[in-house]
Amino acid sequence: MSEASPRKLVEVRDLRMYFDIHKGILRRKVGEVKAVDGLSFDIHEGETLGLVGESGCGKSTTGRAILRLYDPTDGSVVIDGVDVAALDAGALRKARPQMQMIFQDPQASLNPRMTVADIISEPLREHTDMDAKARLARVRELMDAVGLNRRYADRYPHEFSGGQRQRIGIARALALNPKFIVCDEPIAALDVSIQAQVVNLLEDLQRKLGLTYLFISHDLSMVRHLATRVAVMYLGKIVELAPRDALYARPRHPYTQALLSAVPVPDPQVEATRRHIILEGDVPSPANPPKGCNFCTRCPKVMDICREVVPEFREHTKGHVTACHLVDQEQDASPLRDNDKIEVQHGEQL
Amino acid sequence: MRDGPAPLLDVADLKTVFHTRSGDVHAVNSVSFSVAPGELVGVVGESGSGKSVTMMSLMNLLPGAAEVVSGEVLFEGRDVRRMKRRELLTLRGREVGFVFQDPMTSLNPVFTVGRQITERLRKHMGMGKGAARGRAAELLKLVGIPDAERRLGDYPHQFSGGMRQRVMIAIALACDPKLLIADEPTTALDVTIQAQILELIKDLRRKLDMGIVWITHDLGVVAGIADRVMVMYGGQIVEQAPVGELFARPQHPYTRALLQTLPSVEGTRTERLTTIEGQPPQLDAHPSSCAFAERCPNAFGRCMTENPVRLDVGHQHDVACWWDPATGEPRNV
Amino acid sequence: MTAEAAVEAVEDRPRTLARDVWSQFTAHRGAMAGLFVFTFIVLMVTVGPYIHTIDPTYLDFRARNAPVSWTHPMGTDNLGRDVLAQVMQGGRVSLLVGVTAMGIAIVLGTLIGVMAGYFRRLDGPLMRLTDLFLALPILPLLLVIILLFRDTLRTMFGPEAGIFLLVVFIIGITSWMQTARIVRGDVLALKEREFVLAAKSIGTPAYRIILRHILPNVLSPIMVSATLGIATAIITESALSFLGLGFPSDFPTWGRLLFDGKDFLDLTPARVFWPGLVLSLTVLSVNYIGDGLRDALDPHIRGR
Amino acid sequence: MFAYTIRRLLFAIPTLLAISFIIFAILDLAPSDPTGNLPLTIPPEVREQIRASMGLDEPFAIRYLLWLNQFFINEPLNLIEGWTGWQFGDGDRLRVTSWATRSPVVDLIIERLPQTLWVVGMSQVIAVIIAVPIGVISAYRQYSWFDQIGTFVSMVGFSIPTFFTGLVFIVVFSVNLGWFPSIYDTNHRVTDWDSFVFQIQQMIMPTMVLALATAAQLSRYMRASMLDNLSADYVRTARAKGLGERVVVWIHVLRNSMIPVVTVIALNIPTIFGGAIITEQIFRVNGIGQLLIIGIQGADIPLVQTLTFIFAILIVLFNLIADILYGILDPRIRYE
Amino acid sequence: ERASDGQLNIIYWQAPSILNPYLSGGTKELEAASLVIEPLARYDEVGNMVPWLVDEIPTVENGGVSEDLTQITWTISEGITWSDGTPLTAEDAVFSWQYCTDPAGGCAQLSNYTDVESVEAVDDRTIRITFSVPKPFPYGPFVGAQSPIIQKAQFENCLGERAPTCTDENFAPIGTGPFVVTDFKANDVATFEANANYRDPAKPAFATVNFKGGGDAASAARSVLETGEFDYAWNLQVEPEILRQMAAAGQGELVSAFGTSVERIMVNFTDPDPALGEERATLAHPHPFLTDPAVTRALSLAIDREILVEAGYGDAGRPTCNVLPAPEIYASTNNDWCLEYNPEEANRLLDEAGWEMGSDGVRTKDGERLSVLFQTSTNSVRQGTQAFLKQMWEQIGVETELRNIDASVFFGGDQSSPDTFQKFFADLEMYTNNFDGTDPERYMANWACNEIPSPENQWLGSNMPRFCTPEYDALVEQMGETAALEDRAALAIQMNDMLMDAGAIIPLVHRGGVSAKAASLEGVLMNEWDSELWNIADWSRAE
Ligand SMILES: Nc1ncnc2c1ncn2[C@@H]1O[C@H](COP(=O)(O)OP(=O)(O)OP(=O)(O)O)[C@@H](O)[C@H]1O
Ligand SMILES: Nc1ncnc2c1ncn2[C@@H]1O[C@H](COP(=O)(O)OP(=O)(O)OP(=O)(O)O)[C@@H](O)[C@H]1O
Ligand SMILES: [Mg+2]
Ligand SMILES: [Mg+2]
Repeated sequence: MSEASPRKLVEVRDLRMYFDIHKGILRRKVGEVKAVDGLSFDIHEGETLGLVGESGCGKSTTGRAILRLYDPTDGSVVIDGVDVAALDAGALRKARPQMQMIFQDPQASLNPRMTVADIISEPLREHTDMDAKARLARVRELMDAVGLNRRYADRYPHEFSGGQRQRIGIARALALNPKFIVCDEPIAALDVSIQAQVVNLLEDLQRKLGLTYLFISHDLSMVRHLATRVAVMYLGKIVELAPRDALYARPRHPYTQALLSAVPVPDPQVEATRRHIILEGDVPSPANPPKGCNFCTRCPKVMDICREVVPEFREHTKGHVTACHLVDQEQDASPLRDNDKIEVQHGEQL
Repeated sequence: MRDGPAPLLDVADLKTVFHTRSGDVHAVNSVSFSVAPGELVGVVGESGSGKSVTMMSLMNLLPGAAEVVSGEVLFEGRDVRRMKRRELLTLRGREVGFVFQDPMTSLNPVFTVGRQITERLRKHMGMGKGAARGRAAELLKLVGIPDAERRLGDYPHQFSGGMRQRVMIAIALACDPKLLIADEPTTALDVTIQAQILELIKDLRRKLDMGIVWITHDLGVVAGIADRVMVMYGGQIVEQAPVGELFARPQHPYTRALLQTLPSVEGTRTERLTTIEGQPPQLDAHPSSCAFAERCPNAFGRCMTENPVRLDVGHQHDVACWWDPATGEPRNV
Repeated sequence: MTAEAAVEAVEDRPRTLARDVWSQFTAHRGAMAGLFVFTFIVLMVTVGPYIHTIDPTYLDFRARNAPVSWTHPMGTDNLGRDVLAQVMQGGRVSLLVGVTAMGIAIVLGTLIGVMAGYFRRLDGPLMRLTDLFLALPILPLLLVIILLFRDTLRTMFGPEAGIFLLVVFIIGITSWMQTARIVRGDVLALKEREFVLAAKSIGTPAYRIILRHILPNVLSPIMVSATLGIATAIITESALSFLGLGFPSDFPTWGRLLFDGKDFLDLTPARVFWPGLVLSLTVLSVNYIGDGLRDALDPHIRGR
Repeated sequence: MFAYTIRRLLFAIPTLLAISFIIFAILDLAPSDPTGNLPLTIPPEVREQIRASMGLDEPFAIRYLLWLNQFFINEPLNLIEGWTGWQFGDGDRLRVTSWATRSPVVDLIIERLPQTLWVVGMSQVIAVIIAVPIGVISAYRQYSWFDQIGTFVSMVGFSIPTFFTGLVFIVVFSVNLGWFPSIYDTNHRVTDWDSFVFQIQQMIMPTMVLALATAAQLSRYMRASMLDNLSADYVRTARAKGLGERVVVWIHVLRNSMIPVVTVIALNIPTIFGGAIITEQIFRVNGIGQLLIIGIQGADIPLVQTLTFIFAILIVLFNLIADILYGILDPRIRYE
Repeated sequence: ERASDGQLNIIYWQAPSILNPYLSGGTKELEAASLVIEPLARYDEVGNMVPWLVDEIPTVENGGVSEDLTQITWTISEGITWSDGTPLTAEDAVFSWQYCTDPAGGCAQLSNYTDVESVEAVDDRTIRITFSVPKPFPYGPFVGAQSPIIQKAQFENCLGERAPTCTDENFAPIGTGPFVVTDFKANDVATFEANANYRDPAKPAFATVNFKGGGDAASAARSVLETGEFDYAWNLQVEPEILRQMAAAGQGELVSAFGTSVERIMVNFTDPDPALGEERATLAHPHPFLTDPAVTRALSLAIDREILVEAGYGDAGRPTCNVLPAPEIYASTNNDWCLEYNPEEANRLLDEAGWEMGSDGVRTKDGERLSVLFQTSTNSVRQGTQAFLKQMWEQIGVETELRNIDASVFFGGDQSSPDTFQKFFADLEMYTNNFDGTDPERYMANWACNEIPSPENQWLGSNMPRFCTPEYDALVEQMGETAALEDRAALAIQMNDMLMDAGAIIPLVHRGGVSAKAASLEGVLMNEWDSELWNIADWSRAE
């Protein structure tokens, strides 16, 4: 997989996004919500990077910070050679067409008082000097592309079903021919029967237009279906990042393992025999993360060191990165054997 | 098909209508089913198929605009719809537990969790203040909330979503109900928390021998915990079978399509997901045709003119469809 | 969701938001009655004087305190002025005051509310300003302002226009705060909605986000404030008249008529009854219209 | 919560200072004059002398600072002395003095507070007593005839100015029926049953006029708030627990619905003082509202300044109370 | 018999703010205080001076007034005591004078002591007042409600600057009158009880007085005439038909009396054009047309005064053509032409004077339009009158713009306000004025040249029309030297006529006071020359 070494379209380095907490009489800053706490990863051109994790672990914040919808506290985000984290307002605006976003809630992400045509043509109005006719033509084109009936161009969002609304959102994101799209849980709010339509559409578009996705989701089965590589987040940090099959077949971080085992499988026979790893307790607050490894409060395999030292992010096998003391120890005990094999397998599969 | 123990709950021909400004919505159309003691029945179906409304119709918990227009609900042989107010209150309070869809809003934000649990105990178990508190703490412990004694004094917003859902379960279990109706209790939760709760329910069910109705649209969850599954579509139960049977031999085209759309974390990965095209049915009139006919790949003339009745296909399995997947031809009934 | 999809399935003709709102509005019985009454009153005060042509300021001494009759359908006052003519004349002023003052209040309130809600930096100062205005006791200040500027305005715009501007300005400037608060609250929530984020991700500049995305969506609370605003402005004007401020006494407004007529309750009840009735009816109908608008503009209700 | 309260209090100080300055400045610019109401037979020189004796010849800034000192330091000290009997300094402080009565403004206000508080307070209580059930039942039976009539009546109540209702009340109940006195006796003391009955009689009309106007508004809020809450999920939970309708509505829903309404009530109270001005005038309740009117009419600037400022303090205070009440009633805010 | 008739309820819709008449010039305060503190002599209901705390009125004839008219000597009756039991002495009178004339005290009644050089206590009961100039009418100090005697013992520490700080004293003065203050709430209510030490053991008949204030005139009238809650209501400036209707209820009746009040229109002889800036409304610029007597006479003729009275005053008003309508001997009859409403004559006069009717119904002459700005204070009767006048003048081609100004501003005399009646930045203005007591000397001096308000004298002055002729000034002077009543009357009439002829003032209505009393209340003698409550000691309840 690494041989082909496709171009890195997005490089995220040590991205941090802290939200201040103000309290007390003078509203002084008393702490920070470390929503995203030092992420580094790359996204290659044409691939789909899945980002999974529990609610509140910072997935959306990551997506937004990458697109500079939030001003990151620290770190750099280089998209197509431009560090968007450092751009000024004017330059940022020029860079916007490159990168777009699809949102979680198709209802909330569409202005209820604008027609479909208005919504889809808004980016065109902002960034091109097309006239009304040209815009309408483009809108029609886009509607065809996402499988919306052209006749619906002057209807309002509330007149559509969830899946159709999400298509509107996708059409809007595609309007300026972006290279990179952040999909922030684009299917979470949809019914199962509609999810598949949207996922298929996203796949088709990627194939046709050569898009690059950051696909945020907590639905591990969809991510497995869609992503090339998968990053698992826990409390503001990536705990594991690996090519898809490697991750699903051989999760290394205890959290990833627990997560995968917790996903119910729609097959009673499998379910009857499957071993679930049940985690105790709840996710700690990102305002007050535990000392050491973030996962140490719930980890079934917790060790003393975990409560003290923050595990490092280490690439044990090519492309499979983990931040876990346990993995480190195993690795040290049996250096690189099994993993080589796995890697080879993956290389073949991809 | 009802050869087990005498049913705990028996519902026949239930119809519920919403009277709205833009006309009536027939949310539940002739639903019949039963639940045996100690049985866990899973209910699946897409959003808007009438799962919640059906369950709320049972104990008359519908919002003002809704009306149960016909049907019979028997709880241990007693007719719920003809009950006196008082009797109905006792039934709701003592014998049936409800867990609702949204844990974030289902608890009253201005009362402590303790009060919301003890309220029920005191009214329906005749407990004193102290006894009720003790039992409440016990319940919280049971559903796995640490430091239960202290947390009784906390308000709902001080709990996370998963914990709130567990509180809801604690409330539902407070009076050792014979029947627990859980309406998508885990949909809003993360998988790891969902796993915790599923584990808890399996556990409790063994301990308390309750009948449980578990609504979800996650077939994975159903596969994991249910004994029997009902599939709802367009306000009707279109298929009903023991869990293994259903997954092994789905009969209704909707069920089949549903099973095919799902990707999975295990097993082989499909290249392309199957989809169900078309729109969910409109419920503005009582159905005169099969609700799924418009989206059904196998639909034929009869589907458009006659609403299918539920047919027993053996193995305690029944389905409402004119078409037989085994033969690939219409059934001849 | 299903309901909306259903709608789509049935109707293929494209519908506009305005038509939607209107059809919802027409379904509201109270609002329609309100609209009808309000239209009637507006017609009465605008077209009425061309039908009932007695000069409202004409003093007919022989006909003073006249009872209701064909020539004086609402009787006359103690100086022999025709009450109907005065009610119509007064209605013009009262309605104009209501609408204009409301206009000022709404524009100011929306502007400040949007600014405070959208720009975090302005939020603090603008909200403090709002608090300050809320904490100002209006009545004495009204008095003083009227006393201070009456003469200047009178010489600039003439006696009636001057005092009109003043009254309207004062009512407007002292009643924008509620709107500002509501709008700010809504904008704060809207700002976090994903469609605003979507617009940002497109690169839409702030002012266009406000114009295109924020404003249309705070329209419904604004409309409701507006209808309430008309009602309160009319009542405030009448209270000003009660305290001897406001318009000159030979310049009828409904409040003024009520105030002047109140002592004649026993003698010529028609003199109080009719202005009181139209005043109340106007406020009432405007309130009902507001109610209907709220329902009609509320997507939650409309969606169902 | 505590920090929040303190913070709000701290914020109130600059606001109040700004207001005090605005009020002082505007009133100072006012062209009205304390001698304006004296008979014309009093010659101008005498008027000049009277003005001088009122300290009107000092420059603006001095008068403002003097007033600040008197209002914020001297008067509070006096009040404390009066209540506790302690003595600060020689007790001979310059006080804010009314021009018309030549007596300390604060004493005048304190003298009048009882009747205002009684009438305004009672009207609020009655308004709540009327509005809450109407609002609750209207919402519970939305679109029923009760709701429709309730809506109509409250809108009518909302749209008739109080000066008009007051007058109609007097004509009907005092003049024609002779049930209640049209003039409030501020000297009346309740000593026995009969005097208590009289007190009730004389309070009924002003209180009702105010209460009706307030209730009209409150019941609308109450209804809206109840409607919001009646469709909330926790109501269904409560019903599912087997609780009776009465408990569900009057305990679970009402408690939640009261949260916004209580703050509306609190925010309303200062405006009621304003609205009471007209009512006080009509029924001669002669409370602080009437004092203000007299002050304005008589151009008694120190009185008006102090009163308006006290109104401002009340508004700020009740805003604060509203916010704190909100916090107390709503645990989500309490544990901020 | 004293204190046998229970409680007397009086309502003054303008509430008294203080009970020390020296610190407030308002009628309401004077009258409320008149229950408690008294002057040496009073005016009765027809304007005659009656001895009150003395046995007789000092005159030149009985030697009480010196021949050169510079000294007057009063002798207090025997056995008059304050309500606290101490005797009233001449020292108290001396103190009252000192109190009021202290420059730092801001005494409102200072003008009653004009030209007083000294007040001495000759002995315990004898007071001698010395004037710096001869006083043909020496009854200013200690006569009438305006200058009563206050107790030295009580007010000793309240002189000058300290006057306003004596709240207790100002709210409850000790007096010699029939009642004693028991409680006083400023601007609200005062209660009194019968004075146990009152000189007439049989009086007052009422044990207590409840003196309530607040509200408006109409409702005050209602409380006496319709609901019977009160026994006496003061100053009922209400439309006459309302009063008449209320009186029909039978609970009470109206009482009225005429004094010297005249509702009049002041005519501005100077140009109020704002374009003139600083010199606006000063003698530097005569008015473009109001100085023409034909115009003012036409304006006067075009007024139907009967209608004004009927609409606004009823029994409490009568048409008048004099600015000095009373007492009887001072009233001129030379101007009665104006009583007749005669628009034809008015039109004729204007035509003759060259004012031609324009197409818009307004007369013009040499480009000057007969268009007037007419201001008055805010008050419904005045606004009604204004409206009538506007309409009446329309008939003769005069265009009128009406303006009303809040009374406290209009009469406030604030330097910075352009709206005061003294600045008179209008063409016409209307208000009521009168004079205290029965002697018009000071009143008529109002229209002397030196009384013209102007920027130089900070607009202080009472000659609103800016009327100025040497002849008039000479008459003013002459009156100051004339003692005989008949001669004084002739002079006054002459001055009155002079003003009328010049058209400086257009008198409208001779206004009386109207009060209402309960049917059961006896002994009320309505008095416009002194306090209305002057004889309250004689009031009683009918059986
Ligand atoms: N504007 C903000 N101010 C303060 N805290 C914030 C803000 N936005 C997000 N957070 C916090 O940052 C953390 C991460 O939030 P984020 O929305 O990125 O989570 P997520 O993984 O997308 O969750 P979900 O699956 O629920 O969408 C959360 O704890 C959230 O409370
Ligand atoms: N208050 C209401 N007014 C009108 N129609 C309603 C109302 N509540 C529900 N419905 C309609 O009743 C039908 C069934 O709704 P129900 O809530 O039972 O669906 P569900 O199967 O529980 O869906 P979900 O999985 O989304 O919870 C839907 O078509 C819905 O539109
Ligand atoms: Mg998210
Ligand atoms: Mg549901």
